[in-house]
Amino acid sequence: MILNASGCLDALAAPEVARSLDAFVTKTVTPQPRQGNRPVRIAETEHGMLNSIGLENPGIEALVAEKLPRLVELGVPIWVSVGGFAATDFAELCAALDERDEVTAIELNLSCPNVDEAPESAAEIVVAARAETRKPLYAKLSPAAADVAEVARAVQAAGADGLSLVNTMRGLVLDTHSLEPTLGTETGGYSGPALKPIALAAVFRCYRATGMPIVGMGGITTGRDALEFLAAGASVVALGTVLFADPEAPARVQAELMTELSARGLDQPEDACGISHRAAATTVA
Amino acid sequence: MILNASGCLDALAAPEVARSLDAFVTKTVTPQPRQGNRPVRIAETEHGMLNSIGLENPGIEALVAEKLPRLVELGVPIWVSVGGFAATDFAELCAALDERDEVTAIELNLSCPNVDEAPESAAEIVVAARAETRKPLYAKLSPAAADVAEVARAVQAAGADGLSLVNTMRGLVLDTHSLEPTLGTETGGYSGPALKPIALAAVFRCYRATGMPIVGMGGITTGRDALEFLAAGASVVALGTVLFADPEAPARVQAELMTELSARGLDQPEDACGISHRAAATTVA
Amino acid sequence: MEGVGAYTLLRVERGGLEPGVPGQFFMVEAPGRLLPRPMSLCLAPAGELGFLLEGVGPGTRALCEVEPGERLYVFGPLGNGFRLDVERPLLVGGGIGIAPFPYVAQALGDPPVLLGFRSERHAEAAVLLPNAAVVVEPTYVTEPLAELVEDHDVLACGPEPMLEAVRALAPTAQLAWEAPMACGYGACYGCSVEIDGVLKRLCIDGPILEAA
Amino acid sequence: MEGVGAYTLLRVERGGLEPGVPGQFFMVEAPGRLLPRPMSLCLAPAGELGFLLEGVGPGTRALCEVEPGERLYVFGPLGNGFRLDVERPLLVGGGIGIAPFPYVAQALGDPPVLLGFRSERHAEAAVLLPNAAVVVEPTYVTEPLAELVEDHDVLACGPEPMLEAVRALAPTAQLAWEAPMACGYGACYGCSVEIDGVLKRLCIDGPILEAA
Ligand SMILES: Cc1cc2nc3c(=O)[nH]c(=O)nc-3n(C[C@H](O)[C@H](O)[C@H](O)COP(=O)(O)OP(=O)(O)OC[C@H]3O[C@@H](n4cnc5c(N)ncnc54)[C@H](O)[C@@H]3O)c2cc1C
Ligand SMILES: Cc1cc2nc3c(=O)[nH]c(=O)nc-3n(C[C@H](O)[C@H](O)[C@H](O)COP(=O)(O)OP(=O)(O)OC[C@H]3O[C@@H](n4cnc5c(N)ncnc54)[C@H](O)[C@@H]3O)c2cc1C
Ligand SMILES: Cc1cc2nc3c(=O)[nH]c(=O)nc-3n(C[C@H](O)[C@H](O)[C@H](O)COP(=O)(O)O)c2cc1C
Ligand SMILES: Cc1cc2nc3c(=O)[nH]c(=O)nc-3n(C[C@H](O)[C@H](O)[C@H](O)COP(=O)(O)O)c2cc1C
Ligand code: FES
Ligand code: FES
Repeated sequence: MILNASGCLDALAAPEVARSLDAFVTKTVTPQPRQGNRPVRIAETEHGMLNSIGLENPGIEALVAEKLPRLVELGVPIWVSVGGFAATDFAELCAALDERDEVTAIELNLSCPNVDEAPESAAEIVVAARAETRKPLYAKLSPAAADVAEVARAVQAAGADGLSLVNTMRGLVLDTHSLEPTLGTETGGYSGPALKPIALAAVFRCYRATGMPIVGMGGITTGRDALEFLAAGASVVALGTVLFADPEAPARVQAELMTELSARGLDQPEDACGISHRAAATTVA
Repeated sequence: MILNASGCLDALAAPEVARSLDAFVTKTVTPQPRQGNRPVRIAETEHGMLNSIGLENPGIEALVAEKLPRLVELGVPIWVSVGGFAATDFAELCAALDERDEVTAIELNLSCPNVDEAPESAAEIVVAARAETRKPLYAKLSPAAADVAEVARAVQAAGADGLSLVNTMRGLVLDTHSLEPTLGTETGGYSGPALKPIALAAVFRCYRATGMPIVGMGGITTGRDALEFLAAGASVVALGTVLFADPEAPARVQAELMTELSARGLDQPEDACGISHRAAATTVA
Repeated sequence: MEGVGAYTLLRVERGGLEPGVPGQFFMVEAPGRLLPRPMSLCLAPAGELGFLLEGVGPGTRALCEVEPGERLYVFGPLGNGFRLDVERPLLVGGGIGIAPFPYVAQALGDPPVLLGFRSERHAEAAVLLPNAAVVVEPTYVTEPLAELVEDHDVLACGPEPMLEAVRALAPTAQLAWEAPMACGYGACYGCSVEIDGVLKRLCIDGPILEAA
Repeated sequence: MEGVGAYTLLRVERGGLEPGVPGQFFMVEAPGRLLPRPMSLCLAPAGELGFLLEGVGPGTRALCEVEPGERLYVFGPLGNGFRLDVERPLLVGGGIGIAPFPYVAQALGDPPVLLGFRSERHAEAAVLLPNAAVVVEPTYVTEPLAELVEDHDVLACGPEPMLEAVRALAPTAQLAWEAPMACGYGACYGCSVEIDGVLKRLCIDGPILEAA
């Protein structure tokens, strides 16, 4: 199953890309509309990119009133990513979405590096969100934690149904000439191929720590990459940065993944979930 | 000033490389000898590498008795990197080094991802180390923290004299064929070019937060990279992974750096320290 | 690939792509780089798409060195393009801002063109628009433009200071803006600019904006 | 570059490098990869260094595709090499383990050689050692070796299971081992292996170890 990573596709601007996905994840929505950060907001690095969009979004009211009805017409399941600065924000957002049948799942963005306010602890936010909705809740974590598996255990205990791994890491690019930060916000979120080994480690360790369903992402570019995320423990993968260079990536990655799977005698993506752990498990037993 | 990154050079095995540095940093030494982790211990990734050496070292006693006397003969200032699993370990190590005139500075490795035992908080360790030595203490931090600048402020308050930024991030590589983890320890420390934007962000933010002297490292390969670390706030840079592919890197990077500096009308590396912050500072004033 | 003064003309096979409306752009893969680069369509000969490149950084320099026969991933046309229902068009280009105008000029039946360049070498690119009036720094396009602006509908493309100056002279001009773009199709919100107090994505609501 | 059966022979100009003792290795830049790859010196014609490559992964495959004229960063010689003060040498190679032996054979005045390969195509590499006795799977080198081992001092290079089998037959053999290496000169501790209960770095204390 292939999703887009939140913030990396606007289904209304590119409906044909959204339709090539198994589900569409919205850009993170906050209680109030947000303008986002001042430009420059994106910068390429040698092996990835930085962004400092800063959660530009129309707010939950406009999302529900204006965008959701149009998103539904795409015929693709809709996941809504929600974000905020306090547990009460997340509670409010989940309450607003709980009764919308057109919303399949909610992703809690616990980890946006472009929003400076310190979030309350991940578990508290999940508890607050859980109280407001019975929809599947995916906690999206950053690898910028001393031990991401510990955070994963905490959000599981707090009532999350799954994990989205990983969000971006904080990074910096300096302008070639001035040596000043290229981004308007100085630092920004680092994504793309450079992140892959970090993301894979997070998926691998959180899968072992929790056994929860995981949406794996971070630098996925090919079917081989997708296979590795499944093997490490993801049940679903999401494409982010790759969509900018290749809007046809969902179909391509899906096809490449099927080729990789059948070369290994596996019938479907689910059969690959967690296979990196098999030998380890055997050793332990 | 160019150093090697701890664990990326053995001065006794490659004395001519060590002599091309402005100071030599030992591999992290622990109170007792350590065998390190079982193989496979290194794996290349697309844009970096993983290691799981696991602090293989002869222990502080052998270092002081057998290695230090030979290191001194190189005629290069010696920094000793120390590590352990409790603040008392660090205290013991610093006490053993405090009276050794041949040791110029001590680096506290607060961040090795290949040692599983949870370290006590960084600040506690610095306090314990500080109590045992008046030598310059550099706290080496990992970017795997929700806010590395906060950790930097804490170690400054605890008595550290400088920062070494950054250590590796946890990463995973899967074997092409088996899809099982390539490293014997499954995950390992991710270093090399992919880390550069993350490391630069850490240097930039910690410099602004503390104004402390910083040894900048993480993916430095060229003089341009070195210049960027200086501009972000490092006063010294260290070469790690690049030394494996290019033992002549210290002289090359130094020469390239001087070319970069003079193209900008700067006379010496110190003149570049922190220049990325100038415009920002102006804006604030 | 051919040199045109200080610029390079890149011609790719059209494949299944439409050339689109003049002023629209394509996202062009830059070999070895993660993100594609936005490029205005410059020429649309049969079966081909032509882009005029200025090598200013790693992406455009890599594109200037593409070898014949290499495959590049290109997608588009993107963005809105110029409104061509104008009565007395005048094309005003600064530097690489000449890029969209050969294709525009073809659509408009060779309207008058005013081009400014920073050196004689850059000015050689004016061969792409044989009837153009050309000025070279220290003269700026705004100088001859001041005399022509009354009687014309201006379509302008060039560096931001030039566009601001043109806007001051010609309040109804259509201006082709630039912003760093990661995707070019509305996916990343990287290109947001404030237009009349509202944030819009330049890649889908632009790159051509009415001056006003 | 030339094909030798299933393998590829890479010849580089020697520059200022010494060829070293037979059995030593060099770290060879693998184009596009971060880390260099350890390669035994295979041939040392005047002014050149020759390496025999098996394309097993990204690094060796990139090396097999190097174009004439490309520049590669190579450093060495590294490691310890074979002890050549043996009276009745017998070289035993398995697969790409043939690599160091042409240079060894030259130094020892064409001693007897026993080579094993997994297919006829791989066995074509035996042209590099014209007097060698060659077996192809399902026959293993250990079969003929069993008869020769009494009267010889064995120098062996090949896959780990082969080396283990050789060691069982010839307790005093010199064996050339492999381990993943990041640096090749003692800097990374990546290649540590346990030897007689002590960890040693194979790149500086090996790659040749006495069987015992
Ligand atoms: C709609 C559109 C159409 C374009 N058409 C053409 C064209 O036909 N021909 C052409 O040569 N170029 C065109 N450009 C500009 C071109 O896309 C950039 O020059 C290119 O992306 C720079 O990439 P780079 O890697 O070479 O340099 P970078 O390192 O990305 O940039 C080099 C320098 O230029 C600045 N810069 C980069 N991109 C932009 C931008 N979009 N706006 C302002 N400053 C920027 C950077 O800050 C840096 O200082 C167009 C841009 C847009 C948005
Ligand atoms: C001292 C020494 C001398 C060598 N001489 C030669 C030579 O002359 N010719 C030659 O073709 N090869 C030689 N090798 C082996 C060669 O270095 C490796 O095949 C190469 O590094 C693999 O790189 P890769 O990127 O192609 O494949 P990788 O993706 O790195 O490896 C492909 C597969 O081989 C395994 N592997 C990789 N390196 C090793 C290793 N060193 N030991 C055991 N398994 C490994 C990996 O786990 C993987 O399954 C030598 C190795 C050593 C240590
Ligand atoms: C331009 C951009 C905008 C993003 N916006 C969001 C967002 O709004 N919410 C969120 O949870 N993640 C956001 N992300 C992070 C991605 O969803 C994803 O976690 C990250 O990019 C790693 O995947 P990738 O390497 O495939 O891009 C954004 C990433 C990019 C590049
Ligand atoms: C093989 C290897 C061993 C390392 N050992 C240590 C160590 O013992 N102590 C330490 O503080 N850092 C160690 N590091 C981390 C480096 O000192 C450095 O922080 C990191 O590699 C980032 O720099 P680089 O990208 O230039 O390699 C090691 C890194 C590598 C690659
Ligand atoms: S460039 Fe991505 S939204 Fe405009
Ligand atoms: S390969 Fe680096 S120490 Fe041996």
